[in-house]
Amino acid sequence: MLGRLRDIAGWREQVIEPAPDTLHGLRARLAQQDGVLGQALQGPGVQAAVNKVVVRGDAPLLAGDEVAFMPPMSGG
Amino acid sequence: MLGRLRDIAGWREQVIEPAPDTLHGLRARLAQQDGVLGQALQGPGVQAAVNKVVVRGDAPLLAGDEVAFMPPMSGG
Amino acid sequence: MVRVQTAALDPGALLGEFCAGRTDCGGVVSFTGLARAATDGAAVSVLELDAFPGFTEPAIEALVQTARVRFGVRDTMAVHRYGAIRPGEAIVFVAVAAEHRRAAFLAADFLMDKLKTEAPFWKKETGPEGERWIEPRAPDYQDAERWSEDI
Amino acid sequence: MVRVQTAALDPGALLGEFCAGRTDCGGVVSFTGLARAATDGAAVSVLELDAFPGFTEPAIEALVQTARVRFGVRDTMAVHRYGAIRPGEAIVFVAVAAEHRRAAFLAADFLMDKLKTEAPFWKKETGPEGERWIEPRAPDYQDAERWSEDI
Repeated sequence: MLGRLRDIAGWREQVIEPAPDTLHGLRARLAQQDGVLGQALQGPGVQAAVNKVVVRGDAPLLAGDEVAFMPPMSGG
Repeated sequence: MLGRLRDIAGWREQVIEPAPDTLHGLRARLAQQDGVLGQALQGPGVQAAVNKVVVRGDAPLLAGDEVAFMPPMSGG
Repeated sequence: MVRVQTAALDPGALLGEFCAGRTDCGGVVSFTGLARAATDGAAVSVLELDAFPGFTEPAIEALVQTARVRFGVRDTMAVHRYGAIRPGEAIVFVAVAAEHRRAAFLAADFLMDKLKTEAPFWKKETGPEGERWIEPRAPDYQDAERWSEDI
Repeated sequence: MVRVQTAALDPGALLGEFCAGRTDCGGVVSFTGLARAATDGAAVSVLELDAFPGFTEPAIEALVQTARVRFGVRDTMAVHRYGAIRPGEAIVFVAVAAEHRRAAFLAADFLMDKLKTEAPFWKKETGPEGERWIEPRAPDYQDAERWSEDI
């Protein structure tokens, strides 16, 4: 969780087991745990990266994959 | 004598006594000493400064005045 | 050279290192971004930058490569700090070396405009009125927009 | 601060000094001019700059003041070396601090263009083919010309 998403979640990194099969599945799992965070992840401009590569839409996940959720960037 | 004028004259600074009354007089004196330098002082873009102030045309001189002859500047 | 770091950033040392031994470049332009004690009149006691190590560096590297090719400059350096930054401390240092100064100025200017809008950082300002997550300012977008057509 | 000196010029130390303790400026742009080992393909073993101390500094100061007023920047530094300068050594260092980076870039760019064409220095390059007094290059005049209309 990066930027303001980290503040909303209250955590930066978390191991989620068992791993959901897809990015959509992960979003659903997170929304179930924390409705406010689930809503924030649907917010405008929020991007997901799987293993440090930006992914649009859904994507399959494997155990050990790293998923990052990024709000709109502030720039340097 | 600054820049290439110093190379032409072969000197940088010189005390000239008695001081000529005017800048024109000084130029004439220098040309008398050194014809090549005299010609260079008439060259395009050569400026004179009396006591570090640029002077156009002729100007009166007093004993102790500092006169500088400057070829076109190279810039920094 | 591209680097992100949490350690304090020393612009003088970086410029010294970058200029050392260059006999093929006539000009080096540097930009140092400093944390200000106030933005738009509001006091800032600390600026916190969140980065995504492993993702942020390649994104900056891509901007640097674009600048290098577009302006034909010889060398570039970009060092960006993240974590908690106090007013007066350096946030970013960029340097560009080129044969002639025009290319160096353009490349540094371009690179900063791009970094300010496209680099993967998330910024939070903390002041007496609390915390505030910030996004690029309108002038930042306008600055970056200048490069969208060939000049 | 404006200074001309025959001593070696340390860009890193100057930038460090210039940035130290600034909490009111978001951006510092610097330019360092380095002596090149070759110009237009001709090797240069030493560059000699002649200055007119007492005349050269005020002329530079006037250019600096113009830049400061025109671009509304907070602070400027201009240090110019003269005498014999070897390839790789710094000839000139200029730094500009401003609240926002755009003004700092413009002022530094402007100041360098002006210095390159109007500063009272006389330059001689010495290489294997002998000595050569030099004047501003055509691109220098074109660069300086850019500022003759308001932008």
